[in-house]
Amino acid sequence: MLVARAGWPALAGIVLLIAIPLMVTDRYVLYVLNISMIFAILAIGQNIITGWCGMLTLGHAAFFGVGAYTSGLLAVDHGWPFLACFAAAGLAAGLAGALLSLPCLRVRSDFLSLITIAFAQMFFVVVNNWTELTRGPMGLPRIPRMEVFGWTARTEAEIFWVIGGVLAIVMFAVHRLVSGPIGRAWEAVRDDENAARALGINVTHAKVQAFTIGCVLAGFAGSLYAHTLRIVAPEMFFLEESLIIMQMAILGGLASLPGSLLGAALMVGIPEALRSGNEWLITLRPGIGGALLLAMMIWRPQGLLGRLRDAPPFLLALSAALRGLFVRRSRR
Amino acid sequence: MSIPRRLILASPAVLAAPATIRAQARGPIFVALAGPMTGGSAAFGLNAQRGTELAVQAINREGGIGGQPLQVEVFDDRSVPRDAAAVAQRIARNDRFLCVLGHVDSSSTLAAMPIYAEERIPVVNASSSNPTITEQGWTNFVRLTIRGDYGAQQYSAYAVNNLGRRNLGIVFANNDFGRALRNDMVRAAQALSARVAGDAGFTPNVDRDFSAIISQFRAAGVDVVMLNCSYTEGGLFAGQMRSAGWSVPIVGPDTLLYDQFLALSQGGAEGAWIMAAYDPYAERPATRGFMDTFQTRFNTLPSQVAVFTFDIYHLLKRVVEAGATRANLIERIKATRFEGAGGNYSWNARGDVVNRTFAVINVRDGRFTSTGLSVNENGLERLRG
Amino acid sequence: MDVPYLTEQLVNGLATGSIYAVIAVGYAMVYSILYLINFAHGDVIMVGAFAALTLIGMAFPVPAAILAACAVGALVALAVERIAYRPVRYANRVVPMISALGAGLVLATLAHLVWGPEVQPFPQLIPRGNIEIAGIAVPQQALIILGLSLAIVMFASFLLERTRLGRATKCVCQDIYAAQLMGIPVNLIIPLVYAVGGFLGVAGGILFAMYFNAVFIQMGLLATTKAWAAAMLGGVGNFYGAALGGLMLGVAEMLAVVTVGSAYKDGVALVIIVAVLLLRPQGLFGRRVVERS
Amino acid sequence: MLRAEGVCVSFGGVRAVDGVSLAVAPHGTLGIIGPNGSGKTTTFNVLTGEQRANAGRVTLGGRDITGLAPHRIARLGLVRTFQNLRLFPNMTVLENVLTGGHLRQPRALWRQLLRPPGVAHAEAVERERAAALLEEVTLADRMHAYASDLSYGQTKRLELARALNAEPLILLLDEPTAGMNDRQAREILELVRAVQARRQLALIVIEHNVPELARFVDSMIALDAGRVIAAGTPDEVVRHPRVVAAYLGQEAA
Repeated sequence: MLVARAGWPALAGIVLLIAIPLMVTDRYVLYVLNISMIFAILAIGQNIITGWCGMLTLGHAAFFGVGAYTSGLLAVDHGWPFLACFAAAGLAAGLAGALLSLPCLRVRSDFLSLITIAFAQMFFVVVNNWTELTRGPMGLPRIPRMEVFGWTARTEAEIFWVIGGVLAIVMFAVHRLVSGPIGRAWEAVRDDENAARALGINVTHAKVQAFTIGCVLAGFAGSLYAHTLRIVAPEMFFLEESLIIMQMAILGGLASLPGSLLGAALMVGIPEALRSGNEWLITLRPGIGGALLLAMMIWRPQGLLGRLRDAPPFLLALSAALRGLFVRRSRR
Repeated sequence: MSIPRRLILASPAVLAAPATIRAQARGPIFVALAGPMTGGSAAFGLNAQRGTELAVQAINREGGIGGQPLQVEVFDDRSVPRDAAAVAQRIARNDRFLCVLGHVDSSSTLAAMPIYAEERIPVVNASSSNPTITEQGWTNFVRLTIRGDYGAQQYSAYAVNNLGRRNLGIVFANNDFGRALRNDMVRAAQALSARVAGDAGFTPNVDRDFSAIISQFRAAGVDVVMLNCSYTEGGLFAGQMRSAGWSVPIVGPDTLLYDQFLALSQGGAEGAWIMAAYDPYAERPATRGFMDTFQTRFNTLPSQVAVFTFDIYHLLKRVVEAGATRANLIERIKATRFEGAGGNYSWNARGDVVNRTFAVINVRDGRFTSTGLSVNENGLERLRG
Repeated sequence: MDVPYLTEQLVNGLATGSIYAVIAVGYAMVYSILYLINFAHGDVIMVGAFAALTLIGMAFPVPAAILAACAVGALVALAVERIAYRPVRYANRVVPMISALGAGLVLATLAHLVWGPEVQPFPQLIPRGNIEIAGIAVPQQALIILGLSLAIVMFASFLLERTRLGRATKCVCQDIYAAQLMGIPVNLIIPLVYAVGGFLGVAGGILFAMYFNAVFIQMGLLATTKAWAAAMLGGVGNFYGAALGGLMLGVAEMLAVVTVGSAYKDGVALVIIVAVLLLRPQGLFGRRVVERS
Repeated sequence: MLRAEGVCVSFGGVRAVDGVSLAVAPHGTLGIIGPNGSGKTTTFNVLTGEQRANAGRVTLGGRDITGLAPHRIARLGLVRTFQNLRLFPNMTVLENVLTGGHLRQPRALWRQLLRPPGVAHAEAVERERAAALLEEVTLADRMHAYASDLSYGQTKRLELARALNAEPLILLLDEPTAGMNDRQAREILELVRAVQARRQLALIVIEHNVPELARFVDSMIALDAGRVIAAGTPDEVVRHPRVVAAYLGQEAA
């Protein structure tokens, strides 16, 4: 059914998803791909909030953490199966997002930036200090592997199939949302709240909805992360991670699904490529990232793959390839 | 301490053996060194690299390990757990490494260990003190540093038994390191029948205003301040105590044993007691030799990471020359008693060092001085079951 | 609890709060032009504080070094305005927030390259010790810092209220479009506001460094969040409000330490502010603003 | 059908709107004229709920809508355009129009995710409908351009199409010809008239081009300093001495 609806690009995507781990045998490369895919889910979540709905959140890593801790604790302390943990992680992060955004978005949307920073800080303090529940700074080790209907993902290739499967479903679902009335309402709110209101769009509802969905995706990513690294610790979800996630969404392209994919691949891949390379470049990394954000905002606020029409040709080609893999009628 | 960048650049990713022994028939023995070489914790990685540099030079000058030159490859995990797992995957790609020396911080070690355990790669650790690590049942792990919970007991015992204080004021960096020490310290205080009169955490790297904590401690009748944090905040705390005109003894771990602690305190650190996992001023030839070489070469105090890293290479030389292989390396190490620059080491079955005591260092006339005192452990036996 | 202890804590809270107030006043001016969090502001302050350290280290006389450092702050703020804000002044609101964040990261990395990653001790410019007032011992440094900060805030408000330029600036901060209609050279005033914001910010940053004996890279993040919170608490477009907001934030943090413990200090302060803003979005002393969309 | 009675709005002591009453019948057309700052747009804002009135009430088909949230009023069929253009610049022309039809489409999350045949069909129908509307306002060839890339005249037509796609019972146009030359203005008003005739909707128009407006609407009110100074047929209002005075006064100033 999936194939019938989405046509050959989805089929090609599925074939690639199955084939990549069979062709790439280097476990390290596969691991890097797996982490990139987890961050791609995070970047898509951030992108829904920032790119499609125009809100700045600076605490995405905290929702990532809510998902990771929910999943890890349910698995370790209560022996829940992975799929249940995964669902609960999305639910918990989404609930946190809804509860946070509902009161503040009624008031003014730049409060959201503050409130997400506050939440991130409180999240860190709570997981670090509530030792009885989270084991605090010791971290939560021994999280079981991902397991689906009795089949356990043991090798990096098998983990790739699970994470890649989730990413494909996420992209498919988000594409459906943003190409229909819901996505248009988000974009309308982003571009002009008053005009959106005058057309009958409930602005607060649209914002809370976008924020909550972004947080649900972060929760899912958190669950995958916890069961891939098999440990969670408080400092894995600190402010720096939030900044990296935001950079992924912006670099790839705001309001662009292939963009988030590219952004995550670049932001995870480049530091890996530089790992044993030039130390200067690594020290300069935050500054380079910052300069990139600045330059993008001035010259190309739509990101590498955003608003494709006016992108340089080589990016057009690249994006056409990426887009062909995952979505049929992406608009930008 | 600002890291001299030139040195990082000059130290190559592969610390190769000198040319004189390259002609040997058998290939080199590879060791993987993993830790934060860049980022906010790069100072630790730098110390590990310095310890490595001195050890590799010394060992290869004397003909390597059993005739084979020692060669170290450096892997950077930036102290980020997901990077640590990536490093582990990279190390696990091939089986040429005798063992992994790392990682530095506990979370990174915890994230990387499942991968090493699966591939049966031996891990010899210099500095991850989180008690959880040796309680996971991993058989490929051994460490040289003292467990954090044991450390917290020792610091408390020194404050209560040696200094005769009864009202502890516990300050902790609210991160994995400080929080864990604080939790164990509260338990230890109970066993020692001392009172936790003050208990205050702060956000490391951000919070630098300790005036409210200091006033609170003073009003609560705190008579000894237990600093569980890095030398940066420790130094500032001591300085602000002095600013507030309050002086009670300070007791802290060897994360304070840096010149920067003295500089930042601007005199406030005078009289502070530091419990070091090794004694840099011990009158033992191994220690003296190491200290002299290190200070001539780098013009600074070696940290615990540097000393233990240095010792690990010599430990490897010893057990490998006695016939250990990658398969039984950890087993052999656990069965060894070893004397190095950082003192005497022996291990229990879990891979923790045993029978090590802390060296008591005192700040006198603006300098660290070894006292030769030892911690009076009265009351701690209640915590060991 | 006893009176001397509470007095001592109150002085601590007020001293810290008065530093927040100095930073918040400059921040509030910039904020009233943008109506957005200015993520680069704190890093400007951090660079200025490091500049002060370097200049004092080069044996400049202390007052001259501090003034020069404040001027450096003003220049850096001007550069940030020119590079990160002006090109995107009319773009979607999320754009200038991100560009400023980028500029802040660049400044932090540059400072890292120049001054290294470590915390640097800042010379003790104010004598330590206690003063006894009405039988209560109060830290001398805290009192002097409090006095200096209040003097700076008063001076700034004098400039704003009593000089032509100050009044023009106030107009621009209240309503750019109305000011333009009234013939005020808005494009001159806006950079000026940034410069003043940077100047005052560095002054606050140096007080901070003197009080806590240190300068460090993360000062930037600290200053941004505290100043933003103080300015919002006090009320947008109201400089006395921002100053009062700073003092109140300092006292609130002190109360958090005294009651629930210092580990929760930052969190508690933020929660208080969020609660206040949900009930009274314009801040305690502010006027209502219409959100720019 | 839409009726406002005694609406007052004051901004910090200044009465921007002072006891304005107006009414428009189903399929009726009402013009609002008045000098700059006379409170025309503020009156609009009260009708659409963007501005809270200090006094007075607004009813739509007998139902009190005073103080309802703007999106609720819009859902009741009161749709407006803006004096200063308010398109969605980063969306395409087609998407702008589709957004106007937002309320007709199923918006439940699960339905959009699963897209049962009905939902997919609704989207297809909406796209055809939007394309037809663009044809009507002669923008079909710019369908996939970004709104920010349109010329001024085109943006005005797009805003009209977007508002029409919301299927208003009453359409409020705030200076639809502002900034246009006479020929363009006439074209737009022709278009509006054609649209109104075809759809039988009620219309309220704020306009400075009084002669054109007078030919176009069946009743008119004139505002000055927040008060209604004249109301009635276009002829009556245009000739009313106070209206003449107000306009002359404005020109003199």
